[in-house]
Amino acid sequence: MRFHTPKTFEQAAAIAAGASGLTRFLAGGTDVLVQLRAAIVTPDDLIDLKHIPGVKDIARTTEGGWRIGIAVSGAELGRHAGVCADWPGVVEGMQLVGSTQVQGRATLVGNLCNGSPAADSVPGMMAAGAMVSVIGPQGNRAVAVEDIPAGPSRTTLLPGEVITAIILPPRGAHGGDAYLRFIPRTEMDIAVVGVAVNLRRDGARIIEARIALGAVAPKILLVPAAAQAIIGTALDAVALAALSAAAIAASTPISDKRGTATFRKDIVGVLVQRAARIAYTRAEGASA
Amino acid sequence: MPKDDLKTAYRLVGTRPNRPDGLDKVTGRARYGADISAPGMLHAAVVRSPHAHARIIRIDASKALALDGVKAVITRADFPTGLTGEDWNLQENTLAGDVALYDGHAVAAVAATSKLLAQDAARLVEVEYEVLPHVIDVDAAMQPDAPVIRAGTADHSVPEGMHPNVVKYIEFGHGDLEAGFAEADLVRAQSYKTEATHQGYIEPHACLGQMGADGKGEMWVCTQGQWYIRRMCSAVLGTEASQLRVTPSEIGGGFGGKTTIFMEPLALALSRKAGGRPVKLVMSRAEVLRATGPTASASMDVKMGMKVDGTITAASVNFRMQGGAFIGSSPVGEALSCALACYTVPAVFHQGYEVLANRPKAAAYRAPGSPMAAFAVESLLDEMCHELGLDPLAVRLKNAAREGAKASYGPTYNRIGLVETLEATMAHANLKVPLGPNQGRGAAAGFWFNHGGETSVSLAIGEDGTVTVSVGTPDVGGSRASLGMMTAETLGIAYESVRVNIVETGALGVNEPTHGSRATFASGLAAVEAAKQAIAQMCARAAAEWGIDAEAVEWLDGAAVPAGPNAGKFPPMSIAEIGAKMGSTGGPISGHHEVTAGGVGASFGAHVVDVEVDPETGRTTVLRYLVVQDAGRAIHPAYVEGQYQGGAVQGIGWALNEEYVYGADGRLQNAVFLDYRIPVASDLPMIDTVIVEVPNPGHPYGVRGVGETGITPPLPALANAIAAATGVRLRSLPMSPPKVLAAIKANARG
Amino acid sequence: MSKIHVSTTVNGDAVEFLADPRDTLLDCLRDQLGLTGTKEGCGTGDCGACSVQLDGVLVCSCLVLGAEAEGKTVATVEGLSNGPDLHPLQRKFIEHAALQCGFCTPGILVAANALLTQNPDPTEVEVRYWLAGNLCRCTGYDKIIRAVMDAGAEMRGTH
Amino acid sequence: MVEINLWSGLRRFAGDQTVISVSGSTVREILDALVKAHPALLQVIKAGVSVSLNGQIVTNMSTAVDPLDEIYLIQRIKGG
Repeated sequence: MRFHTPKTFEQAAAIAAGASGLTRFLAGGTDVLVQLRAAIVTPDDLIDLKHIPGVKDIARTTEGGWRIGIAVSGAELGRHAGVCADWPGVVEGMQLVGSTQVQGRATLVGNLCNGSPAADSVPGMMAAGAMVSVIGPQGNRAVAVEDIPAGPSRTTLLPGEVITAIILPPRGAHGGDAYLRFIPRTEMDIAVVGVAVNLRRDGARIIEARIALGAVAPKILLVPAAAQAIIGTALDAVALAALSAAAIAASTPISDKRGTATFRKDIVGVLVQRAARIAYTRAEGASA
Repeated sequence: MPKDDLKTAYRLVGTRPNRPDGLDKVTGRARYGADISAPGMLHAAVVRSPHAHARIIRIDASKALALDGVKAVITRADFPTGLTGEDWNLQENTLAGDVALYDGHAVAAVAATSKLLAQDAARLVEVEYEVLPHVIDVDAAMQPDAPVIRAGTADHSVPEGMHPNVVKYIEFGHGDLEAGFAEADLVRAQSYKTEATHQGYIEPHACLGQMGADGKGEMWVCTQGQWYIRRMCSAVLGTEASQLRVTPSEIGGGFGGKTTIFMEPLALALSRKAGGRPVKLVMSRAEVLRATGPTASASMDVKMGMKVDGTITAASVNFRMQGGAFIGSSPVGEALSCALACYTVPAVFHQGYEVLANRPKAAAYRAPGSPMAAFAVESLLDEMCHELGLDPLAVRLKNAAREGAKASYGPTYNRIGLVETLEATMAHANLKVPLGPNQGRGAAAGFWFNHGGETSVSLAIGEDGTVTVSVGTPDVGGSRASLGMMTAETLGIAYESVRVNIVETGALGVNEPTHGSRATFASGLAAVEAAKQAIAQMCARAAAEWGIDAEAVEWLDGAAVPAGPNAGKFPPMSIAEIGAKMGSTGGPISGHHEVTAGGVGASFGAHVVDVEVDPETGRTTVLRYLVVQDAGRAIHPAYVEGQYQGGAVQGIGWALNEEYVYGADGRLQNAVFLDYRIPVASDLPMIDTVIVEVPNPGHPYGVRGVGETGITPPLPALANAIAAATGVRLRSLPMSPPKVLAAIKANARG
Repeated sequence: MSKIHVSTTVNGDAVEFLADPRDTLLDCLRDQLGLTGTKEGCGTGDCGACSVQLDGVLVCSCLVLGAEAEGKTVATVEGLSNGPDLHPLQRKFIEHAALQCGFCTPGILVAANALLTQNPDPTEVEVRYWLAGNLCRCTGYDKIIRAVMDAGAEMRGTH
Repeated sequence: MVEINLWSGLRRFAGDQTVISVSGSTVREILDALVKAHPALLQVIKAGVSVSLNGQIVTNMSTAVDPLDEIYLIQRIKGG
């Protein structure tokens, strides 16, 4: 295994593009090292991205959103008042990844690129409409977060491509988001089900919504039908029931060591209502 | 109030001094199994079967041996043949012979100059398998069509006509069962299941072994019992026990799982093959979960008869347990013996079967067998109390076993403290806390025998009157403190003047491990006797110097003094004075005590838990938890509380989320702490404790073992609390959210 | 495979070692530097026994490559006391009997120290969640939580 | 004579009895007498049993027994 510490994303992409064997990028390393230790994935080239200037930065975009560096840890994200105020659902998703120790290292991009259908930070990003900036042999491109996962442990990124930042859109007025997951313990588990809801209100009425579900399909799903179930409503009982039904209908979970398919469907129907209520309340409080 | 005639006013016993090994353990200096290295050391890695059951056709290590730095590869061919009984089981479990019997079963081992190289080399060892049909579930393993794991394993006890996987049958009881059930106003029968769980000690098994061609060897190892390691390794390797010197490291938890061997002979065999270079072998967490000794899984039937006043008239139990692919590894006998031990029941009948399955060889786990039995019996008892409208704790008290009563397993009880324990439980403030919606309270009682066992302790007076105590029971949770306190109490000296050392196998006679809750009990009893021997010698030295009879000298507050006015008038001769001149008064002064300790006192406990269950997700939150248990006498109450709290939380884990999850392929699915879910700090409230003291007349300070009983009541207490909170009764562990939610939904459908 | 030369600072001392690219910081601390106070319980970041601070950030050293420590500062349990003077957490752990086997103790002390540094007056719930990644199998956590709370109180000077 | 109480699963090795009267003054002697009377019990004793004497497990085979003592053979117990 070769260990690289490029100083620019261009160098990183070039190393990756030129590599003949297995390549992994190292940001937080909390997944890469586990796989390395267990000999599940032993890369030929490991490319540490943390020496690239700016990867730890969080900055306002000109549009009023946030540009989050690829090495920003969960703990650092959680300490950033601006992002926490705008996108609490994104932050709470990220902060549920692992322990305090893991929070010191784990990153949004790493969680996304690990390709887990149960990744806690990804539903929140999808629901928020986050984009990633990608650099690669074919140049730069911007990709929606929902277009990155390709299935368990797989992404749509091309060989030699590397994500350079996550872009959260402007929060805008009267919006709120929330992420909830179900685990058997209070901490330290992988989500059995994860649900993110992002919505915007006009008075009591929901006028926009994006809903993403984790761990109920081979990849994390954006579910427009669930969003449609609450758009135009005041999140009354009928809307919540429709929301629950839409989320359950969109779910095609498996039974595994973490839960049965039946249980996951039950839980997604419960959590999506709870998350929607939180997002709805947050949107009421959000003025700007 | 004192419950017996034993002295109750002590200077040290019952206080809470700092433990002597505390400084080493908070500074990182304490050395555990993997913390030591030796010059010329090699590192080992183990090749393990990925199949639950497979014939080993061929092992080709040529690619591994071709790597630069690989020094030895061993297979079963490197071990002696002809072993029988448990020795054969141990050898077979250390390294598979013709057939790999479970996922993770070791088939070969490699020694190399670095850890990474050894791991790389292990991956290059090619093993060709013929996969055989496997069976995991205990009930399935008894079915006529179940694959036969090893024909001819069954012992004399198994009746004709049973499946060859049934290897032991046990039956006992007393009284007229049918008459007892006929006399009852309510008779209920139910079936229960528990999944295998792991002790979950945080320190993986680790050892550093060295052995030459002459069969002389040394081993540094994390273990509960260095003599067990010595005997078992020697048996497996065909060497002589006394030629192997085993030094116990500090131990990072054991709970019964480190009372036996798993990979230790591999380090010695690799060393022998590599020309005597020391070999370090450290398990990964996945290896610990796949290939050490989890507990048995159980399938159990219970039938009980009760009168409307709560009197239990009769009870019968039928348990099936698998403890892996080896006979004698399940605790079915213990489970049966504990099942009804809390109660005096005129008619009882117990039946049990041990069954082989393609799982790792079960080891002891804290009160082996008792938690499963308690889950079944205490659940049914609770259910029947509610059906009859009775207070479950009052019913337990009404039927409680007490001194002079016939135990469910046969003999008559001596002084025991279940009644006092239940009374203290019923009086506790936790029981008066009002509960809210979706909340429920559950109680249960539990029992463990405790154990004495082979014990050898040596004590020596130092030149300055300080004292060294050498014991053979590794300190898993503060026993250096309790042993030092009892020694100092007996000698009348300061606690700080005693140093307790856990010593290697060459330094004492044979000791059983720290198991069966015996370290403070048995090593303590022996340390007190050794101290008394030393006191007798010191009195004799003083008598000689004073020119009076030794009988005319007594020991008081750390000094020899004349016994009464007729003995003569001499100032007290302190232990320091005696020690300072012992070279010129007859030589070194020491005391020894060697015994297979009897006088064991059983420990009973009762737990009460309050839970809240989320009716939409099935998740259980523990709100409040109370442990009440008879300690006999708490030498160091803080470490007694620690045993109660730790046992309770292991039981909570077992009850709610811990389980071995196997795939259809027979492979363990959750061999990582991420998915083998032991309780984390945020899952729990404080664990309230009450130490009941009904002194054990069989111990000089009244000690009963306290380590094990605490894991038995949580399983049924949680089930009873969940039933109270939800109205649904879970009869299968763990009571994980999917199971609880499914039960709630099924109940709602009616 | 060629090794990587790493210069770093551990508990205030400048140190150098050669790391295989696959070696974790935990491996390097224990095997190269002889700092065996940091323990390995799982190797997957699930138990916290290997907790250290890396440039002041609490991490699992099993999830950090040795090579990543280049130019950084590492603080382990061995650096917690000031010479013979124990850190209040260390003293409170002994006084409260907050350890039984002691294997998880170094990681918990390091993690608790990181907590009290950033939050000198944590609630019980905050302590429990902060330490959720530090598994202890002996104590049931009760005495650990009390010891951390008590150490915090002493460090705040409230008793 | 001393009465030894067997567990009922041993009945078929002991002439359909669970209480056997034997003579002897130590644990060793009464176990020897038991096996002499019912040779099929040898395999059981060899496989390992615990002897309860007046409610206490005894391991010293030379322990004295008295006709009034309560003696039970019970399952061997191991701890964790």
